[in-house]
Amino acid sequence: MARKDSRVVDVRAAADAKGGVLRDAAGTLAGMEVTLRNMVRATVGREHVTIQYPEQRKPYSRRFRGVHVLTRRADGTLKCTACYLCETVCPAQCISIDAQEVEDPGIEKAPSRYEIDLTRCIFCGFCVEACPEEALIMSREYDLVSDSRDPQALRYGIERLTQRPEIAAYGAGFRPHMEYPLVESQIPGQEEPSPEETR
Amino acid sequence: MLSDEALREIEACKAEESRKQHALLTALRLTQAERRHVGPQEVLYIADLLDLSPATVEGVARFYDQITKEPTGNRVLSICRGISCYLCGADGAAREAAAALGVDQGGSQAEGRVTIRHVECIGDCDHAPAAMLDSTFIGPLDPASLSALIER
Amino acid sequence: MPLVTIDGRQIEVEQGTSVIQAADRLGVEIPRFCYHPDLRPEGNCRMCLVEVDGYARPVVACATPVADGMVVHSPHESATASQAVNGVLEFLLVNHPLDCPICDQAGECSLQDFYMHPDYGLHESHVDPAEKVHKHKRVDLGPRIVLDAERCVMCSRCVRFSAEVSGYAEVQFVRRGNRVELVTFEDRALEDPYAGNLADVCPVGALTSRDFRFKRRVWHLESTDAICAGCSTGCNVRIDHFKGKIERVVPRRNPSVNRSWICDEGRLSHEKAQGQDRLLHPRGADGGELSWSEAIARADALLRGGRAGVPGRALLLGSASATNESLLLLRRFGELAFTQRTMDFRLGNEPELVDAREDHLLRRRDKHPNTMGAIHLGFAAQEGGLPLHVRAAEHDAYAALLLVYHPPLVGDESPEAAGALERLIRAVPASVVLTSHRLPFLEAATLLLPVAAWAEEEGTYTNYQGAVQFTGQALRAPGAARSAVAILADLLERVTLRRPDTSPKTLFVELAQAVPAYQGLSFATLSSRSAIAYPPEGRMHYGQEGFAGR
Amino acid sequence: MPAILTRHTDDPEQTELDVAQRRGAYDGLREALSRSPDEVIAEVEASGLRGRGGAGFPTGRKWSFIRPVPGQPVYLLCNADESEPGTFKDHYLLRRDPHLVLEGIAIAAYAIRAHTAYIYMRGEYASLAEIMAKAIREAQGAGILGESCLGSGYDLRVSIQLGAGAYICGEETGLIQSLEGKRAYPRVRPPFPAVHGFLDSPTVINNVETLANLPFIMTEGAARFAALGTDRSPGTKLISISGAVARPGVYEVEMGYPLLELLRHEAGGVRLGRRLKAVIPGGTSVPVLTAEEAAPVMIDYESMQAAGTLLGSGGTIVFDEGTSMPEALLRIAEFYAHESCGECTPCREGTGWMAWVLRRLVQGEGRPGDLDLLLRVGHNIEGRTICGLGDASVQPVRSFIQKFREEFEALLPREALAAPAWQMHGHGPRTGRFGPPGEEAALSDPVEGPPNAAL
Repeated sequence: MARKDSRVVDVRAAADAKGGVLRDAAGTLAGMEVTLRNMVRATVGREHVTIQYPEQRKPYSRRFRGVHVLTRRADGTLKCTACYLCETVCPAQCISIDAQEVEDPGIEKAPSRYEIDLTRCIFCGFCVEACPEEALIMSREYDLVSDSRDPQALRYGIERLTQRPEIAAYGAGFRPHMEYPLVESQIPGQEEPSPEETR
Repeated sequence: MLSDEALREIEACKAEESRKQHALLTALRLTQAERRHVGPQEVLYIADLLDLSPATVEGVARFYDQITKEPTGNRVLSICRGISCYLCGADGAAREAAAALGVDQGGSQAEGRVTIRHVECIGDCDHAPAAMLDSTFIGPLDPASLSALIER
Repeated sequence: MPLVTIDGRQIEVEQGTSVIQAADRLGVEIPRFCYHPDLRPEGNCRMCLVEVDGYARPVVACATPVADGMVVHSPHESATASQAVNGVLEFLLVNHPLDCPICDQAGECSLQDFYMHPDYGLHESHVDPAEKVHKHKRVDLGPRIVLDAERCVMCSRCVRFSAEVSGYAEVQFVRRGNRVELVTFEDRALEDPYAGNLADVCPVGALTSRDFRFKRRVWHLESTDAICAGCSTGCNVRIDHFKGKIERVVPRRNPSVNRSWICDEGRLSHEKAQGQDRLLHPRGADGGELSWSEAIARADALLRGGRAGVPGRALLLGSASATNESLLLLRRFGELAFTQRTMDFRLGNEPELVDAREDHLLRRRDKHPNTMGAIHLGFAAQEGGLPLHVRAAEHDAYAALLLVYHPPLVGDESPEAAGALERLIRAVPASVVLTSHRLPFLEAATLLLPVAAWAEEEGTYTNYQGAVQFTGQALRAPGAARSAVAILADLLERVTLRRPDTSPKTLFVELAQAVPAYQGLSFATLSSRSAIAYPPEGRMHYGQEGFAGR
Repeated sequence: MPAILTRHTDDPEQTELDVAQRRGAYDGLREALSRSPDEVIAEVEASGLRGRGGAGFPTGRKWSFIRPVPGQPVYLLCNADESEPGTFKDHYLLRRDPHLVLEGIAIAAYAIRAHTAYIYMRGEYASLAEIMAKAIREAQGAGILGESCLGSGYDLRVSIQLGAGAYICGEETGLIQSLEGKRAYPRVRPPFPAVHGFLDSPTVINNVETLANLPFIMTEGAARFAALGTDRSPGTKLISISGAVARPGVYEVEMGYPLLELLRHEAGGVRLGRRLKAVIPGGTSVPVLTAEEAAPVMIDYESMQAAGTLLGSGGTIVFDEGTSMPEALLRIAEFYAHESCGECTPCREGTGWMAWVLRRLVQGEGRPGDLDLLLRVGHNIEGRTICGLGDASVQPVRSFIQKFREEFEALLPREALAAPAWQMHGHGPRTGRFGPPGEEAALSDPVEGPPNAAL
């Protein structure tokens, strides 16, 4: 989809140019420019500006910072080595990790618990930028809802962060480093969604 | 573990100076000579003999090239790979020697008989390519006569 | 005394001082790996290279003694030195595995810190990770230490500690050149009772602590300065804790007490102090839990029985593991509440043991941190000792007992002392016991009051030398447990109708007045970073020798 | 040519005490014992004798640093750990004239008031140690050594310590450590061995050849010794010639003798009549000379220095025109990487790194900037190590690359000559704070950009 034009409107300058009642009206109209334009598009041009969410969804950029994904190695083990950099950098302090020793001497360390409290997460993506191994990336999943009042419901653990059936519909998101191509086994359902499916 | 003669020599070395550790290098040399290696058992034995920790003995033993952790053959053929010997074709001579003795390049042995070691300059450069059979200088290395030399 | 100039700042130092020591005193930071203030300088890491006017080449600051008029330029201001140090740092990283994400040292690693330093770090790498020399990784050296030989920078601090300080000489280098590798003989586990220090002296992640392994990133830890309560040496330690849990205890340097070391028993004593068997609520003889107001009221009532004025009617047993401040309040309570009282703290022969060595380095046979403080406060003024009190109690000499008890953090209470305490409690009709732990031999007490354990209250301990040292509070006491000072203040309030000021500062002023040996000490000097104050010379009662480790 | 050290070495019977004594062995010791130790030191200082182990430090001066401490012994250590590649002069002396060396040891020990002397011989010289041990037994039996040497009342015990294969033991403090039974890690100076040496006692370490000069100085006088050679390099020098030479061997020449003259006339010129390409005049630890550079060079400390190299141990290694200099350098670099003791950082990591880079260069896998990398690594080693091995390892690398650079460049893949290193193997200068180059581009293009192309 095309990028929308954005433009800064200097309301005061526009108003000063007109003066009087017209000045006030011009100010109001300038503020409503976007609304009015879309109104014209919808009524005169018969163009739908809104979509029927959730039946319809908009595709988002590949740099979209949605719900996190913990990636895996080819052998299915968690790529995360519990270095705590994400927990350290997280400004919302919503990540908490416990580490444990693993047998594989080439790995040594892995998380025994890895939790992101998505009710606190501000989706800034710092955690993903801090990750030295692309063990944590983001998806394009944005409609994060729960039908329960349980505070744990949106507290995702290892299981939930690795098993991501939703990814099929959204695709993978923010990955600033790109040093490793993702393979299918790493994230289930990371295949690219077609535009038709998502609309 | 060691012969009485070696033990006497170590004792004498120990007695020379106030610190027993002074005798460590001698003890390692004699052990290598008699046992053909200084493995864990030997390290423990020497540590006990000189009142040192096994780690101390191990650290010193693994510093020196002539002290080996694995047993050497009954005879050790040291082939010099110093620059002077290199200039005089030591690489080729070493290959031929290994082939003549049926020993792998680089130190393994045939039936525990001979071990070939490639060593840094042994200070016999005027007989390049230099070599030693045990502690005898036999340069210039003549692969053809090696077997006979070893038999002797 | 030679006058030396470092980075334009001058300092006069004693003959024989090294350049790095002079720089440390001036606060000029000189990077180093092998130099350690309590080990003999070896000069092998070459990281402390500095430029000295008149010298053709950079010299190592750690092994170069200052000479009068010497002008030194650190890498902060000298391009020559900076380039030299940068080169050395690059060499150190040539074969380093760069596995910081899984390395416990990360965050307190000299390699990281120096690499990030703009004055001599931040070089570009010219090495392929695939080309590095590989060595042993994750070698278990017993219950204390894990070795990763690839991370080692061969500074030999551990080798020197093991050979020179603890004397066990269990770690050593083998091989030569860039194949040099740190090992123990045949990967044997360390037997050294001071092995934990190997991880402390290691400036990188080659030797890391098994207890602390993967527990927590160090930058998440909070730190509290404290004094080890494992024995009468009073080693200075730093408690690193996270969310109310002690993650590790590491030594804090004090050249006159423990230098830079602590023993492994002391290092792990927090596990026992904060263990599972803590007493969490005040408890009556019937086993029922009490609120604190009920408990204090009941304690007051029980102890009133001992106030009748009959000779020897009350026995107050302090603890050699209690702080001076709590002992001071206990003594004041005894003096104000009872016209006739016996005060003691001895469970065995602590006064004789207090400066008896257990080994050549730090450990002492008296496993209490404050025996000397209890002696100074006059708790063992009379002939006595526990067996005597038991016999007296069994002849109905005491109507009431107030006991403060902390179990020893190293080892278990002696069976004799435990048995005697149990007999004593059973023999005295009214017994109020302040204890941090639930212990079978205290169960018979009429009233059990939960008291804070080590690291849960602040105060001072007086070590075997007579050094008064401040220990901080790292954690909140669990459950309803309170500090001994707070409990004793409540009891005092019942007697004097005025609650005493229990701020550490006030208490210490009173302490310094109450104990002749402490006159001249002030809380200001005590609570400073060094956290130690010696009584003025000639006032020490025991342990005049000072530190004389090997 | 005048001979001091090799006067009797042609006779195999010279190893026998009575034969040697008939030729004047131990006359120098007798002379020394008749004077005071300080007089002996003065005589040696007057002779201008300089250490023959490589550094060329005046021997008499070295002795005068010894300040005996009451109750503490003084030690003389004879450095017979001749391990410098291309050097075998001590080998020659120890085999051919052990009593000459022994006499020198006794004179030096007397001068510094030492009653114990050790001969530290490299492990490979075990067969020479037997010859030396026999010489010691004979001398002791004859009352020359041991209690009251030659009836003078001066006691001297001489012992042999064999090494076990480590070049670094030839370094003074490494030798001391080895003799103490430790890993031969050189010690940082100060303190110097003259103050804190073997077992923390004052110690002098002298090379075999240095000591062998002493009997001559004692019998013939300092003036006669000083008359030989040049003003600042008096005496003679043993030169061991090896490599691509017709008659390799040990030659004694007067200091100031032309290097190529010795090579051409005494040693028979380059092997197989080939042309001379280069020569290392003092063991591998000194810079190499091209044939042109070597032409005017004399065998003495000053002339060598003027030519940009050093006399070193006098181990002269000859390279003929057929030699591949990169391959030869690799061999030398591998030697230092193998022999670096691993104590201090620059040498431990640097020698191995240089050998590594040279190896890939010789194997045709060189990378752009490798030659500069080698020079830079060398620069970072030099002058920053505890002992001289680090500096020594740099000399050949630098001089070979400087003087034969085109040979090294010919080994580099063609494209490698131009491109900066990091472009070749995918890592290098980071352009931003967040990752490798190219990432900014990805970040600045929000929607159309290809960042997830890898998906």
